[in-house]
Amino acid sequence: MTLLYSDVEEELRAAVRGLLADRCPPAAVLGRVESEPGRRGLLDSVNSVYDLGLWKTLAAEIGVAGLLVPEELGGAGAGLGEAAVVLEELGRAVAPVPFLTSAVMATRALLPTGDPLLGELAEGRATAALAVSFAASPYAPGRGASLRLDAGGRLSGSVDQVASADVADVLLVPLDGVLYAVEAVEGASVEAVPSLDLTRPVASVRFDGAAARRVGECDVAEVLRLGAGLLASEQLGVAEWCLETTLAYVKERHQFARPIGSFQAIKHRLADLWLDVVRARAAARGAVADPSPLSVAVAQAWNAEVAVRAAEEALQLHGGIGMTWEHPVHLYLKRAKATQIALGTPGDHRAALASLAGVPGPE
Amino acid sequence: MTLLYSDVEEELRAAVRGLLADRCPPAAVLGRVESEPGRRGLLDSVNSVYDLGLWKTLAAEIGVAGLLVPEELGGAGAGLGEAAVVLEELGRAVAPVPFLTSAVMATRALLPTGDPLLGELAEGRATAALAVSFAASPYAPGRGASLRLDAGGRLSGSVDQVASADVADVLLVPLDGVLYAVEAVEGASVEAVPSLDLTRPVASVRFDGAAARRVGECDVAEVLRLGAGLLASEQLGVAEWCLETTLAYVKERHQFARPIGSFQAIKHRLADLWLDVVRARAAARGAVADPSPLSVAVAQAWNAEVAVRAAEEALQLHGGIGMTWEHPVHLYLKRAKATQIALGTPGDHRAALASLAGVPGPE
Amino acid sequence: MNEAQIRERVAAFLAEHDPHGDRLEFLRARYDAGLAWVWFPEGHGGLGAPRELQQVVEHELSATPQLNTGVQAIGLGMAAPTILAFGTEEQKRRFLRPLWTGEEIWCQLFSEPGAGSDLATLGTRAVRDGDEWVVDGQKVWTSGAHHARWAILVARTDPGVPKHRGLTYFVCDMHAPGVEVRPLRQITGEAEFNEVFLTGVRLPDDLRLGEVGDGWRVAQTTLMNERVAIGGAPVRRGGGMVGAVLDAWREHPGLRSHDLHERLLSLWVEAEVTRLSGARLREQLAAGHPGPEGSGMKLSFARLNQELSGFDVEFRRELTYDDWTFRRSEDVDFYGRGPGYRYLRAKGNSIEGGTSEILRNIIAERVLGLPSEPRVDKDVPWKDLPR
Amino acid sequence: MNEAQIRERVAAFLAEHDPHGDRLEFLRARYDAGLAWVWFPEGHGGLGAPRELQQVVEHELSATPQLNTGVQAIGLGMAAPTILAFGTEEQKRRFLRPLWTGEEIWCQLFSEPGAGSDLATLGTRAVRDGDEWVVDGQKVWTSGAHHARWAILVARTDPGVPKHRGLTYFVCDMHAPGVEVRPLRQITGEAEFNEVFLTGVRLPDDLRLGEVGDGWRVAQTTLMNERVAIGGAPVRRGGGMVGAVLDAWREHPGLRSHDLHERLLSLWVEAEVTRLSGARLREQLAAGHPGPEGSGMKLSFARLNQELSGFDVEFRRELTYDDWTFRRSEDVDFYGRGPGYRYLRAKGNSIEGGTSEILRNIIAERVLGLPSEPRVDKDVPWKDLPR
Repeated sequence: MTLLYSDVEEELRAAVRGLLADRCPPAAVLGRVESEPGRRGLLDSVNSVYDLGLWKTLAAEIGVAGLLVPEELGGAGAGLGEAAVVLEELGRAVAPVPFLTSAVMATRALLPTGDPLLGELAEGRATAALAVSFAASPYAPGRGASLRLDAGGRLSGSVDQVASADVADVLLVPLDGVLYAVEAVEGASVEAVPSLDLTRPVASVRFDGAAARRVGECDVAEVLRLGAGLLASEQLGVAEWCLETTLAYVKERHQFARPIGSFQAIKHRLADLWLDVVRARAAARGAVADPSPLSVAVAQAWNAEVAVRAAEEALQLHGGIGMTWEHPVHLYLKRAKATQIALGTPGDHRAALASLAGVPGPE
Repeated sequence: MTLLYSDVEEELRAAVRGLLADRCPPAAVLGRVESEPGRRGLLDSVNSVYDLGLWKTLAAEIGVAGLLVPEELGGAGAGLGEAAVVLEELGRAVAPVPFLTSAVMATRALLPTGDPLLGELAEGRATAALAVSFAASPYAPGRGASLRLDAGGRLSGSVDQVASADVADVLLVPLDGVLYAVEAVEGASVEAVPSLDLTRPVASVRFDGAAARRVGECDVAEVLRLGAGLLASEQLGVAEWCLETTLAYVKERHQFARPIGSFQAIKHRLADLWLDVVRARAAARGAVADPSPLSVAVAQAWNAEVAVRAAEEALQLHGGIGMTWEHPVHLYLKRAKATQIALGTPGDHRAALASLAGVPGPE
Repeated sequence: MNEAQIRERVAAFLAEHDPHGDRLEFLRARYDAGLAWVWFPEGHGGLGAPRELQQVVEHELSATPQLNTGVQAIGLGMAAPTILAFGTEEQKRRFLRPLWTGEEIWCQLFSEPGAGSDLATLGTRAVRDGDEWVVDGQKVWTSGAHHARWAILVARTDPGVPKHRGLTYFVCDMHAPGVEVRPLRQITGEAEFNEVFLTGVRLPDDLRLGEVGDGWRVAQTTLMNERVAIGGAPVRRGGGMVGAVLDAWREHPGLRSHDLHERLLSLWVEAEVTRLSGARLREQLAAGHPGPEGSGMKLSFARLNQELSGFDVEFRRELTYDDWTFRRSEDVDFYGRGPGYRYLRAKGNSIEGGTSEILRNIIAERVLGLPSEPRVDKDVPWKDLPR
Repeated sequence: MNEAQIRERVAAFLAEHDPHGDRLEFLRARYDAGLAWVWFPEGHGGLGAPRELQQVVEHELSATPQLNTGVQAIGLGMAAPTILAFGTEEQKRRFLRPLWTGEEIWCQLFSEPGAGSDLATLGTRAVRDGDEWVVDGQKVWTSGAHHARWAILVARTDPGVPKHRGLTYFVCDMHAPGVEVRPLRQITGEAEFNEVFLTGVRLPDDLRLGEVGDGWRVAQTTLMNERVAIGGAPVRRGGGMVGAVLDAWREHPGLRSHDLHERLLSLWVEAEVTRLSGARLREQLAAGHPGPEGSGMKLSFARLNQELSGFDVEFRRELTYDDWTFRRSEDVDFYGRGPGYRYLRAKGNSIEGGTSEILRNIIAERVLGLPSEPRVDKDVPWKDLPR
């Protein structure tokens, strides 16, 4: 077990960072979020905030879509560490691509089934979303969902706040321990709703007797736990961008004829924030090296808070400019706040530690 | 209802402060706490940390002992506001006198009974202690006590952590809604124990068939609530001393050829602390103006924390000198930390607010 | 003048003017009767009476036409006291009456992109040209600029002296050529503020308020009045932002957890002691002993609003937002919108009207008497300052 | 030299020296065999080998007589690396061997009542008198001074130059006339430290370490080694201070509440991520890439120790204390004493070895590259500084 980055991971990071710097700078992301979300059906992703062009490039040129898929199924057969590094970089860029939802969570749900769809996902030819609320957690996997299967194997009901559903070619629906795939437009609707996180909007998914293919068995809590563990790396990336951008700003911005970064109160706050980020890095790597329920709960409990704190400090220390739409810091604040809720709040993860770490509650 | 100090209260404050400045400066208090506590019986207060000489003067010259006793029973017939102001000043001086225990809590327990002992307490001729753990609270008044009355009206059992018991002439023992007075040495023992709070030590009280006089009925939870509400004023006094002493120190102490109080990180911390103390003052006065369960819980929940924070910040900002026995800041830290536990922790008081303020918990 | 006399005046005024008639006519008459702001001098909407008597007037006239305190806020709260203190008789006569009646709306041209916390370093230039001043520069965070007839403006008239000394205060004609107002979109999606570009704007010298070079001192009057206004409003126990959270909390028992409950109880306590401090502060003011506690109220409310609104979003587990539409809004509407909006908008509370960092400096130096930091800009001409 | 070779050396040494014989003789032999600190040069207890091989030696010799790392801490951790870096051959020969074997105990004479965070402003004077230096002044926070044979001492040799430039580093003979050691009682009741008064203490010039006026640079070596030592020790998950609290927590279910439970869970998380950071830092060091994270470990542990020990006292509702007896103690014994002691003693964690404020300055400037504050003492002779 190591908490360091491997050379392979660092190379992957450099490749992803380079591509994102080129294709996904903050101004480009801001431009995308100007468009209004609208009501639409499955497979109509023209107006989405998600940048599917970028996603195709990430999948085709760097192969990020297949990282978690074994080579024999058409993937790269890489480990969690590689996926985590990609998420750090995507977090740093608040890149609107469905990596976490399709290449991590949907892929992980499919893996035990060996379904051929895995190959398509791995190559980026198709994108899938798990039809689970992004506000669900390993401890409450059914939150926000109300689904039933009729005798003819058709699916009805709804799931709220599904991340990346509006760009999914396939919806993967876990129900009573079984995973179903919904590929048809008929009987399924996906309605994007105005989302707090502009760069990873959520949608309402409704089925009305949709044809559902039984894919295999699915432990959805485990899938959400894996997602939560890796989300800690994305949160680390968000926090790092906020800290670094703020450091650059306070070195540059002068008030009272001094860089504001020379004022001791600012310096001490940034030192404390740095220390939080240092520990977020250790926590994220801990959840990669040992993806146990305990490590995941620790990483989420810590990193979700650090990402929010970093974004809030970034906004405050940018002063008025931080309150403007034209500065990208709000994209990070919204991402951070949304991921505080996603896949379990810090409080949910701390509550889980009561038994995982042997800190029992009042009797 | 007013949250301001009256002229009468300000005059009382000036008198108490003047006397304490003269008779009870920090160096004198430090001198008293050098002595070791020992095992001894009731009425042997020679070696106590409590300054009974000072207490007699406060009672005789300023009349603080009888503030809460009606004039017809030999007291001053003053209100809670006057008692609160005395406690602010006693807190500022960490004065080792039994005002809170004898003139507030024991006196308040006796008041409904009209017992003649009230007159003695009011004049300072006698001192009483309520035989209740100082760690008890309005919500758990029996904590730390194990008492029984035998058929012949004799008392047996023990109470832990009783404040000021070692200088009490009379122990007032609440048991099953009735108040008993234990005045005899026989069958009662008071053993002072090393206490975290050097200036208000606690003692273990044991009865072994002690003669107990039935005084009247007693709602001990209400007595503890009154004590808790007024303790918030003592905590305010502790916090004020810590803030003011620290301000004076950081203006004086030079490092890097500047007063350390000119460094912005220090300034901002002290500004925040000041704001906490400002609110502690409002909370203390709120509990005086409206001594309801809600106001008392608010004042204790806030002021207990502010006193500890102020003392901890005072120590830290004094640097090494703050860690030495010879500087009085530790007396305040110990007092603050002990009063965080006394008469209900902040957590106890917040828990009470769930119903008092209509903030229900999880179902 | 005492309370009884004021009541008589109001009664006499009401006997002569019908509050159900024309609104504007009524307000003009009220101004002329000295019942606009009784502590202002006679002839300028007042009676030279003690300020606390104003509440008597407000009480007696509460059923009559009222001012629009939202859109008139800057005029009433900031421009008027400054004009009163520094304006000429002619300026007072010209500006105060339509300002008070709302016939003319005011805005504030102080902050600039490069001059926020350090307002005195502002760079908008005003150059004298005969009887006129020619103004060039960019202002920001101007609310109501698109409605405003006039603005209070601080500009640099002498770059060759240290920054506080080269400023002059003007009334800016918002209808003058060269004034361009652009909405400024915020992180909430809406545009509550504006940027104002001033390009060769010509202002006659009689729009100058106070002496040339005395602008910093004049601006202090404006800013003092601003900070008193923010965070000074009374709230009832459990009201304000904590009330919004409590409503949701009581409505959704299934979303509660022990973690959230303990945090909410702590925030409730903080909100309550802050409310008590505000009540105590108002008592002190009423008793004629304003305490230094006022400096801290805005700081406390900013923190509370931010903590509570962040808690609210987390508690509801809402990943959605009510409306991102880009629109102009006149007011902060905390309670008419969703929790996401409140969370984002509250972030501005620790920036607008003096950042929390600046307020801590002010408390530390002016209230606690802590020494100032070494100043590197004290005696340096503005034009030579590093930026 | 590689791991296998080191193992061979140790085996050869053990073949010749009986670890069950005389302890001191064994340690002296180990020093002479270069197995004291393998990265030191040959002849001075080492083999000039890579530092990470030391752990191999320690492992192989773990069943043999060990050093007293408590009372020898300053000698081993601070004096030795400084002597190695700046001492003459003669000084290394004279001091290092008895330092390592523990025959001679060392203490540190750096801090003064007037020079804590700003150590460079210290005022203890050393005046040259022929081949000797005469030292006068007062030092404070000296642990182990009453056992010490030698001290590392920084004194001012030139008050006429700026503060960093007028210092010189000495080895002080603690047996010399004029050295007086007084115990310094702490808030815990005990005296873990001392004050040391130096009155006309005469030190021969060959006790000087480094050049005259170069004392600040020499002292940096010492201080760097101190901060690495504090807070760098590995802890197991749920160990250290959090372990002490957890033991009590598990033992007293009746004292638990939801408030305390939520706070303890948060502290547990913080302790765990801090532990992981320490583990990651040690991995980086082992891989030859020491990261800047080290600067933060002491800061984190100080905060955690303080929060946890304060929590512990509150949880137990204990108003008593284990023992206020005034006594000398050699070591911090966090876990052998009561929660009250731990609470009070932990307050020192954010002061000793660099206050948390100074550490934040260091992180901000050296790790984050933030600009320093305006310095008012940079070019001023020490004697003219305000104090």
